[in-house]
Amino acid sequence: MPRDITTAVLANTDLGAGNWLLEFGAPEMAAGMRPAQFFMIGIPGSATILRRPYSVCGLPGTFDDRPHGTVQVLYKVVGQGTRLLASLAPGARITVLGPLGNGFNEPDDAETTPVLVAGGIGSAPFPAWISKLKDRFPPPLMFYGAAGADDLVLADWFAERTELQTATDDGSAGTHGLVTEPLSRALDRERDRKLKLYACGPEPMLQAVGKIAGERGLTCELSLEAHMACGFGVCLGCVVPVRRDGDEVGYDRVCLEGPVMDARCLAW
Amino acid sequence: MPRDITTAVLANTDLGAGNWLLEFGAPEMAAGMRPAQFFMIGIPGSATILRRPYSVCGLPGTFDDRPHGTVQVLYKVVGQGTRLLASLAPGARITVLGPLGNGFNEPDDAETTPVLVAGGIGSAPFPAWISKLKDRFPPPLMFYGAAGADDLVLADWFAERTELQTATDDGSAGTHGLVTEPLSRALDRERDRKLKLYACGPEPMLQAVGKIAGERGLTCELSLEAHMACGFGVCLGCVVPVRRDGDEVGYDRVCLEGPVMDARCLAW
Amino acid sequence: MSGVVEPDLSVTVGPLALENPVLTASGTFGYGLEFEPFLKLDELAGFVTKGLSPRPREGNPPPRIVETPAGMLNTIGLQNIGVDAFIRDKLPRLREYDTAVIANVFGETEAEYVEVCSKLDQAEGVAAIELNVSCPNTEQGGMIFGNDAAALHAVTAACRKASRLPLIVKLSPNVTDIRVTARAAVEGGAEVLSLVNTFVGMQVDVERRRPVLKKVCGGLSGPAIRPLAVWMTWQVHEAVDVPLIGMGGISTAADALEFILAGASAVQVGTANFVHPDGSIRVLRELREWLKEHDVATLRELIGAGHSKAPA
Amino acid sequence: MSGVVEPDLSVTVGPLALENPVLTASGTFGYGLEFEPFLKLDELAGFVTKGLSPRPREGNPPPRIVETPAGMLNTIGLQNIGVDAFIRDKLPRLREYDTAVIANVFGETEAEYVEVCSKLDQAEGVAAIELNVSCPNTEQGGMIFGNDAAALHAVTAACRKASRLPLIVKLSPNVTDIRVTARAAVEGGAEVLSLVNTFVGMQVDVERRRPVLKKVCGGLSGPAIRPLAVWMTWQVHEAVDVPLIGMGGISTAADALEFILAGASAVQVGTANFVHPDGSIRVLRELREWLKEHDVATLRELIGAGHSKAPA
Ligand SMILES: Cc1cc2nc3c(=O)[nH]c(=O)nc-3n(C[C@H](O)[C@H](O)[C@H](O)COP(=O)(O)OP(=O)(O)OC[C@H]3O[C@@H](n4cnc5c(N)ncnc54)[C@H](O)[C@@H]3O)c2cc1C
Ligand SMILES: Cc1cc2nc3c(=O)[nH]c(=O)nc-3n(C[C@H](O)[C@H](O)[C@H](O)COP(=O)(O)OP(=O)(O)OC[C@H]3O[C@@H](n4cnc5c(N)ncnc54)[C@H](O)[C@@H]3O)c2cc1C
Ligand SMILES: Cc1cc2nc3c(=O)[nH]c(=O)nc-3n(C[C@H](O)[C@H](O)[C@H](O)COP(=O)(O)O)c2cc1C
Ligand SMILES: Cc1cc2nc3c(=O)[nH]c(=O)nc-3n(C[C@H](O)[C@H](O)[C@H](O)COP(=O)(O)O)c2cc1C
Ligand code: FES
Ligand code: FES
Repeated sequence: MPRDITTAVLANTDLGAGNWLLEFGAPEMAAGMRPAQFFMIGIPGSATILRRPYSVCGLPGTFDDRPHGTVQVLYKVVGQGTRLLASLAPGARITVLGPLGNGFNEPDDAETTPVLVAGGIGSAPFPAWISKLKDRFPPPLMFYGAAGADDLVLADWFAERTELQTATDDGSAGTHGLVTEPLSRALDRERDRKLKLYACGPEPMLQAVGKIAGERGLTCELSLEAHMACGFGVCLGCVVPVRRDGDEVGYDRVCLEGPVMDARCLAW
Repeated sequence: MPRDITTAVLANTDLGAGNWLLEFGAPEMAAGMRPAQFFMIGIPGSATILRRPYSVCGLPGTFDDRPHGTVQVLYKVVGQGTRLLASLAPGARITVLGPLGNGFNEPDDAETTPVLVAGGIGSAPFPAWISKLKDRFPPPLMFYGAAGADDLVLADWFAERTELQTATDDGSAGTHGLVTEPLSRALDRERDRKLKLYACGPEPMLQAVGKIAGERGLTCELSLEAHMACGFGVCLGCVVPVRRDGDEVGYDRVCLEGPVMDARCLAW
Repeated sequence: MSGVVEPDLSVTVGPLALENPVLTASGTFGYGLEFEPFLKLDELAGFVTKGLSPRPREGNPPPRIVETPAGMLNTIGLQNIGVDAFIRDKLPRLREYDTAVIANVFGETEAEYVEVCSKLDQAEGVAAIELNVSCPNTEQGGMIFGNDAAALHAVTAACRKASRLPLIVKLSPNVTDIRVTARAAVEGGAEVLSLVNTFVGMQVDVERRRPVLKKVCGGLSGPAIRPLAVWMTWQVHEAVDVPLIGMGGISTAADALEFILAGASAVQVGTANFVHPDGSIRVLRELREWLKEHDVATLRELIGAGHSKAPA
Repeated sequence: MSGVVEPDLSVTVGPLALENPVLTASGTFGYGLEFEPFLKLDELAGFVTKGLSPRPREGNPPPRIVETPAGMLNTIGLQNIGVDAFIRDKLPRLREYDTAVIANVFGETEAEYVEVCSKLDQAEGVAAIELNVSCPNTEQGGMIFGNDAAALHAVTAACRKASRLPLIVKLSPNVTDIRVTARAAVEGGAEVLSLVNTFVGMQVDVERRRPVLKKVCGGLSGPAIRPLAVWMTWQVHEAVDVPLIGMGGISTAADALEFILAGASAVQVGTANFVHPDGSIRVLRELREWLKEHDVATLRELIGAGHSKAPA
């Protein structure tokens, strides 16, 4: 059951290259929140009236140095709303609605290795997800692509907890090129293992990852983005075309039926 | 020549009862700024797009405990713009356009006693004005009315520097009733002194003060308020009806021909 | 020192008696049930459903929405479950609540409007019908029903005959003189007018050099349009004798009171439901507080009171 | 890795050749000289004067303005010094600047429009005339010139005859279909259309229970109206063949580019001049930067480019 709270920013940390980590206290909201679920965050009195959707990045326990009951949001400045968010100092009031959406689903059995694919700020939901999977599934393989080395935020954190491979558009870190290249190679190499894919990032990347998974018969959960007004299913603004039973194409709401969708269902 | 700067809030102090003191650094703007001139202050990224007019309350030297080169604005929360201003923490960015308007004019000769009349937050321009008049004219008489004792902001400061009489609507401090009552009585008592009136406050008070001065043949400068969009004379939004030569009625701009106007010129 | 203990918020909107003047606007409140986690539906005077058509509609391809200064554009394309599914799946659950269910209706032809109205007439638990006339009339080459006085008169009269339910016509603001269409709707049989629907607008994605919305243009709602909507309410109040329901950018009691003082007997909260799921209830509670603080015994005395020439 | 050293910002707007596409809007820039303390008039492509009438006007009683969400309402009432004083007192000083002086003209009758246009025709230093047709026509019972295609055609044709100066007609947005009035203005002889003027709106002072503005309603401007103004520009671009000047809520380069991509050859900055006195120059400088960053050699290639069906 989502709650709508007004709370104070506890920390808002510049991670460089326009990436920020926001922290606020929301113990009740955090209890039972699933990785890849999201919040709608608003800034009262600001030039934006609609809230913006942000995945939960850290739940209590994800980042062990953070105060108890706090949650973290990892975000990138791309427009007015994120710019205003980045301008907030500790103590500033924000409105938070959550938890929203469905969240990632665990692999069906304990032998399945989770394969995580992140593009840029699409890495946001993975810290909470990695913490949740920890010790119950084989250590994840992670493929993390970004524009340049600066954009590989939290790469050290991921490297400690996953088998991480990075890729950058400019070659400043990891493979030079798209993250889907090391991903395809690895999937071909790991044919004997049971794998399940989880991806979050820009739409073209998600389409490519879905295709790669489909070609190999692998289950693949994509965490989608969409313009949202409400975040809780009533404005019908955030839809994506999906294939219903019988291949008819309809629209599902990213905020309610998603943001996590099975790649096979999308009619992109 | 007005300047348009973006600067940081240095201090924003709650004085109680919705009254606040804002401080920012503006040494070049302050140099040559006259009491009762004003700033247009904006809050970028906020829900308000137009700036709001505020008188200069403290110029360098007015409040001797304040850092060099800083100016102070005394304001009351009455609507969205002032509410947003009160929410700013030190470090927040504001835009400041100033100095604007004409300012108070000194008495013609050194024997004239300045008589200051303030209603509520209309006390704002007087600290800078009192400091400027200091030692060059007889100590001012000051009449300060407000809704209640809490609204008599800076009363102690004024009491040390003027012959202060207060009045409150609820009788919680000073005379019970309108400030114009002790004012009229004092003017009648002081018939032998040369006096010049300066008033700032709500419109009904200014009208009454203008009338009181007129009846006694005293010069009276009123610092007016008006809704403003630009503050520098181009939107024509802030006009008041004035009597031109020949008693024809026209409109003058509070922001450019004012905010200080001779009470006799107003065609209210 | 207020003498008012509990102000009387009830209003009569033509044939509708409402406990208070706060409704929610079509397309911003789903079929009501979606809001069960966030508020007590009983607390609201009523709500207006998403627009209902004869058959289900999938709506427009995305992107469908974008934020604009103090507003948002939408081109949902009237996605809805259809009137039959509404009557079958939603109404039974809604009947459990003590709240007025107002069915918003639209069609591409006059016959479609009539079809939906007739079906609603037979259903139990519908308090009134609101005609959404901001739809392109496919029989008339896409002309908007609500932007043409003659077409509006005709579709109103046809719907008037098709059901005994109280009939609200929701005016389009995209007209030169809203008094003309207001009069046409009243002459056609509207017992109540609601206003306004969204204003047509667009945003260009400068980086991609094309419209943000897939369908190019959409409807503007939110605080940005409030001054325009209040003015239209003010004008229509002077032009017709039926009660009005005002809307456009309401998110506080003061916003609602602007419409009420301009002549609206009730208001609808739209986009503000997206900002806070209980946005409508916030308006209602603030309104009650406002009346107490201002010692106003009955809200009804404020309806149209802004027009009085007496100096305040 | 931009190849563009200095992008070419020049545009041709019908008979007007401008160094760049940034003008300022009537009523927001006085007679230009007021801005001398804040910017170099030469840097602007040009500006539009406050609306000029045959004789000076004192305008409306205050309050004349109020802020609204992302906008403002004004009812200045066309206060101006009159065409004679403009020609006598302002033009000589303005001739010292290398900037296009566009005279905004209005009247209460067709004859008044013609009178002002004829006088400007004789004056030296006027680059073009812009007709403000959002004024009530006193001969026709207060009907707004610009909201009626026939009246608009007539007043345009009359002004066309009265002067040889390039003629811009500024469209009112308060119409059902702006393409209709756009065509009427072009047929009447407009060489350029500018759009839009303000939208009619009002605000109620809830505490005082009466309109905030003394004259009840006023014109809405600012970012709030941008989506509506861009859509009108987009539509008119598809409806007529004359060049357009777009405006409504422009305060950044991105805002200006929305209008340009929608089909405007130049833009006017209005309300943003009140927010920063050099608001227009900020738009211009940002625009130059944007073109450099995006490797666009000439701004002209962006005019109307949002309409292209090619996927970006
Ligand atoms: C379920 C979900 C979870 C998300 N989680 C995160 C997160 O953890 N961290 C993060 O940085 N971002 C996340 N996003 C994206 C984030 O919501 C957008 O970056 C943000 O809304 C942009 O707001 P803005 O005002 O700064 O940008 P705008 O000025 O609104 O737009 C800037 C650019 O971003 C695009 N954009 C705007 N809104 C969205 C949106 N909702 N989805 C996709 N693109 C958009 C615009 O088309 C434009 O290109 C998430 C989005 C969704 C739907
Ligand atoms: C030259 C000048 C100097 C001023 N100096 C000060 C000062 O030093 N300290 C201070 O607290 N205030 C001062 N004011 C008044 C101050 O500008 C307003 O209180 C402020 O603009 C209100 O903004 P808001 O958004 O909070 O209120 P709004 O929501 O805009 O309005 C709230 C109430 O204030 C009224 N109001 C709004 N703007 C003005 C205005 N410009 N003038 C008068 N009433 C207005 C409205 O009608 C309404 O009743 C001054 C005004 C002028 C013209
Ligand atoms: C996402 C969205 C969907 C809407 N759908 C409908 C609809 O189906 N039928 C209708 O009559 N109005 C619809 N509207 C218009 C609203 O009911 C209302 O008239 C408008 O939004 C103005 O009110 P607001 O500013 O409070 O949102 C919709 C508005 C929005 C924002
Ligand atoms: C205070 C004010 C006065 C105006 N006066 C005029 C005028 O005299 N003539 C005219 O054609 N338009 C006038 N306008 C309209 C503007 O020129 C412009 O069309 C409108 O404000 C939209 O642009 P903006 O949103 O950038 O302000 C005025 C606008 C404002 C805000
Ligand atoms: S964001 Fe409103 S339905 Fe999904
Ligand atoms: S505030 Fe614009 S002219 Fe005075």
